[in-house]
Amino acid sequence: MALSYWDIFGVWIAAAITVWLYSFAFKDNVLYKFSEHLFLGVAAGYSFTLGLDAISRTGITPIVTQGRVEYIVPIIFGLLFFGKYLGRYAWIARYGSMFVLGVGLSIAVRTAPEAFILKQVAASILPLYIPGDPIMSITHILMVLIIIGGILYFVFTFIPGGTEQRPTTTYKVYDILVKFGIYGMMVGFGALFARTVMTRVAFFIGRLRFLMGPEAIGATVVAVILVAIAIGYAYMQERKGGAQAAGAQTATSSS
Amino acid sequence: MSAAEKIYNILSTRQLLYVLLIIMVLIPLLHPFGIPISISSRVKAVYEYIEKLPDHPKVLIEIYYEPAAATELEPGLGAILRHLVKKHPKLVFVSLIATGPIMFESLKRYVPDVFKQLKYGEDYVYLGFLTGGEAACASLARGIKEFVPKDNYGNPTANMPIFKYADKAKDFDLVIIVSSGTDVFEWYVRQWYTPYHVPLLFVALSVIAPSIEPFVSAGQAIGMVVGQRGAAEYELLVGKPGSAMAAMDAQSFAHGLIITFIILGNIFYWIIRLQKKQAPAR
Amino acid sequence: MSVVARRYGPQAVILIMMLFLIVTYFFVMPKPVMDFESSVIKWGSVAAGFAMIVGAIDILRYHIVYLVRRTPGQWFYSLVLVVSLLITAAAGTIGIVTGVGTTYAPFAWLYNSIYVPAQATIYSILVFYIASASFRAFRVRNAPALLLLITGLIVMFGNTSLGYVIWPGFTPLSVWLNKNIVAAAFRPIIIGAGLGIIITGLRTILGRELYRRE
Amino acid sequence: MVFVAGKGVAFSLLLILFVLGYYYMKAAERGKRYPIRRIRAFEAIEEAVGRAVEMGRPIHFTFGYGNLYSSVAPQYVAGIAVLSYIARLAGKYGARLIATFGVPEAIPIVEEIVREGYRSAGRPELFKPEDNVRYLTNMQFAYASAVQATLIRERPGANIMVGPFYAESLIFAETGSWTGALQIAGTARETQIPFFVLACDYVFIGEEIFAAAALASGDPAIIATIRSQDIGKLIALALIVIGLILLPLGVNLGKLLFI
Repeated sequence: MALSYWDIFGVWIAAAITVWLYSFAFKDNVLYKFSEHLFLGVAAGYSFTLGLDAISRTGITPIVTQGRVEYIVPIIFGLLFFGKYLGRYAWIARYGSMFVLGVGLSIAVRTAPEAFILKQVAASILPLYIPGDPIMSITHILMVLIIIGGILYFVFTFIPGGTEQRPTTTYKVYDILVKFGIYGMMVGFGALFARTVMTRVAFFIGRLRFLMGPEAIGATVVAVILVAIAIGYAYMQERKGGAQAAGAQTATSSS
Repeated sequence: MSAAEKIYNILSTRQLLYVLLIIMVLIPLLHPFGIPISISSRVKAVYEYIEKLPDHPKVLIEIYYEPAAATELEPGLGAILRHLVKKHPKLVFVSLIATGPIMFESLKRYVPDVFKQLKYGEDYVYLGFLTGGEAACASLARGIKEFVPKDNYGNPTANMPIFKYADKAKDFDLVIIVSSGTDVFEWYVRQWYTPYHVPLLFVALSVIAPSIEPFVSAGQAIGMVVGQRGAAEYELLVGKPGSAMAAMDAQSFAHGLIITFIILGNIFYWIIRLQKKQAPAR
Repeated sequence: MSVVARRYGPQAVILIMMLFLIVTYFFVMPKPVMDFESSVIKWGSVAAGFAMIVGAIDILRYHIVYLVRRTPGQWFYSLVLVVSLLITAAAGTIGIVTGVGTTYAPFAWLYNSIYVPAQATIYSILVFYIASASFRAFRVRNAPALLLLITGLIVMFGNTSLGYVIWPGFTPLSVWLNKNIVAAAFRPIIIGAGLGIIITGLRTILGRELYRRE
Repeated sequence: MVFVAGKGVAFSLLLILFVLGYYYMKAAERGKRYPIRRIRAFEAIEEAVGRAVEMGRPIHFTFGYGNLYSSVAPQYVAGIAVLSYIARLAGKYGARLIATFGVPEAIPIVEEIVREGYRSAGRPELFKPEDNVRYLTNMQFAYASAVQATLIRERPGANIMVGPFYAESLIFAETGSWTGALQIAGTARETQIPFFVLACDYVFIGEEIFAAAALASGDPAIIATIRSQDIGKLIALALIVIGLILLPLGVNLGKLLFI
């Protein structure tokens, strides 16, 4: 399969952007800044296209093909977003925001009792004693303690002994349960954090494979050399700027 | 500054850690070591299921992912295809997601050996991206030729030999759903499994696995191959350790490096802390 | 009049939508109402489509200022951004108008050569950040932090073949943790979040959350 | 009217919470006050703003990715409330605030909130829309790449992040830490909480962002609604305990909740 010049150019650009965007982790430099702005430009243009597509496909098409005139409503509210350019009347753009927010809030509020609360409550009702399976029994007891403790941790206004936390018996029980909740959450956070390492490494492997592929390797080498120079230059600039640090800060503040 | 503090400061230089990380991932990719992995009963079950399929199995393959997810999903699908191709299958590829066509081309580059053995239109076909989500999924089950008059490349499907064998849901022996989302699994359960009892096989991202687990437990799918790990196991079973297997080594090295840094960081942190505690006494 | 239009108007919009969407969700409704409801759900993304266009214009305006002022150290990058934005938007618009959509060749080229690799790269740059964050954050300062470290290590070992070589028990232990303890730990957080969502919704429809200081 | 199958209890719960929230709001307007436990991350905000001003550095705020037309909208609202508080503090201390975001439909609200914050603190002249409010783009990782660059180039003294965060959470938290900014973050998207807990100085865990939003208003009537969230938790707790007691007796309360 012969590659066209555009295909080859595309691979070179893709490889260069990949290397240059990674370079930020080491130090901000001109090639990162270039790639970043190129990416932002394309992304904003893409977002513009998606917006247009949403309007035409989800908004106008139902009106034209199915006669669903109600879709005129979001189009009117959507047009109000342009109100922000009207100076004194810029506030009419708020109607657009609040209209969109109305949909999101409603979806969230109406599903919250079931999905966020009742389902979680139901899943927390676990058999504490399972005949013949001591490990599972202990697991369930531990889980229930963590859940109850966690819920108590999030209680803001009902605190045994008041906010001064007097050492009453109720307070002691509350305190022990809350500790279960906190420690349980710590275990959860540690496990979840560690679990994502694998996916992150997997994605990185994907990018490395692309960079090392036969089509891209040439571009990769060139991009790496260029970025090494750019980072070296950035360090030099920083050392120079270090002497006049105070001045440098105001200079960068507009970028 | 004490020696411990100096070492601690060197360890804290993030650039050092990043360079080491790149090296640790690159080395095993260039030169896989093949650190042994255990093969889970779940992947083995999938392998055995495919092994038991009759000759010339008819398989529908749903390609439902975007470029970022390819690293995790392509190896699994690739290994399964390498296994399937030994049985001279009839493969119908389809995508209910817009990024499908890009991913299908990428798949062809990923397992060229598989596609070399298959003839387009006769042994395999790619229908391209179909709009309509679950409704399209249901229409496919009722007859592909009729629902999709033209394939991804604009060829008319009416006279394609493959559809003599694989057209309606009941013709198929297996549906493989390769996805980075959760919805599409449910579509196939509702539209292909429930009415026609076509066996389903899931190839999924590791983050998705918990949410599709119930379908497998309930027997609505014959099994699942999850993430790079599952793919690596399947590659081993097929006897062709590939990119997922190499990735497992890279994963081990990267994890090992991070763990080492965490432990070293703690050791020096405590040395410094204890030194500081003693300092005022002196 | 002005206060009504500026303050109570947007409030009324939210109130009406929320009442309608809540009632149709919980109560059995005739089919035409449900059809209408499903279009209301889509309204948000249609209106947001206009906002995406306004957003692109805002970005453009923001960078054209740098360009016109020739801001040192920035104007060149702004030029890159403005040009790439305009080209992408033009290619996308042509694609949509002519009906070929995102398969329009120049658009597909921009998407595949710039957008896709860039977003995959920024996503995967996390591999570096997660490494340096691990180094800094898994520091044992107190008892909860020790617990955090131990679970982190168990799960990292359990994930890889290296862990399997060291001790085969890491994998089942990490599965046990993830399946049970993690699930339990996040349950109170989810319940709390649900309650927070409901009360935030209430505050908003009562006009107490946004724009109250006028 | 007939309930949709399985949604009766859910609706009752929603109704109870709405009524309670309204009740406590009215009670607070009549002068009733409820003690509330400390939320350290919230108290840290003012400290962080003051510290940034002392260092002569700006304050950075961002919401995370998401949108206003899906179920993460309430978290965005909480973020807006916190931002409004920070803008008022910025006005009070004469600080430079940089709010970056990636949700175009929020542009009118965010601009308004920040302007209003400076204005109500009596410093309207400090508000510069092009500097203080920066909409970056709504494509997730383009937004993330711009935010990480903003953090490094502007070197904020405080980096505050409240809203619905996705994979970008750690990108921001980590790059923010390089600049030595005091970092305060919170989200109710539970999968991202661990990254904030591990990489930031102060964290709002889940629900605390909504409590913080109420506290940020400084309005006793709004703060009082937190009380109704607490009653909700007590209801959940009671249901779990009753369920646990009934389970050995052969009654599965978990199933009864979905009638």
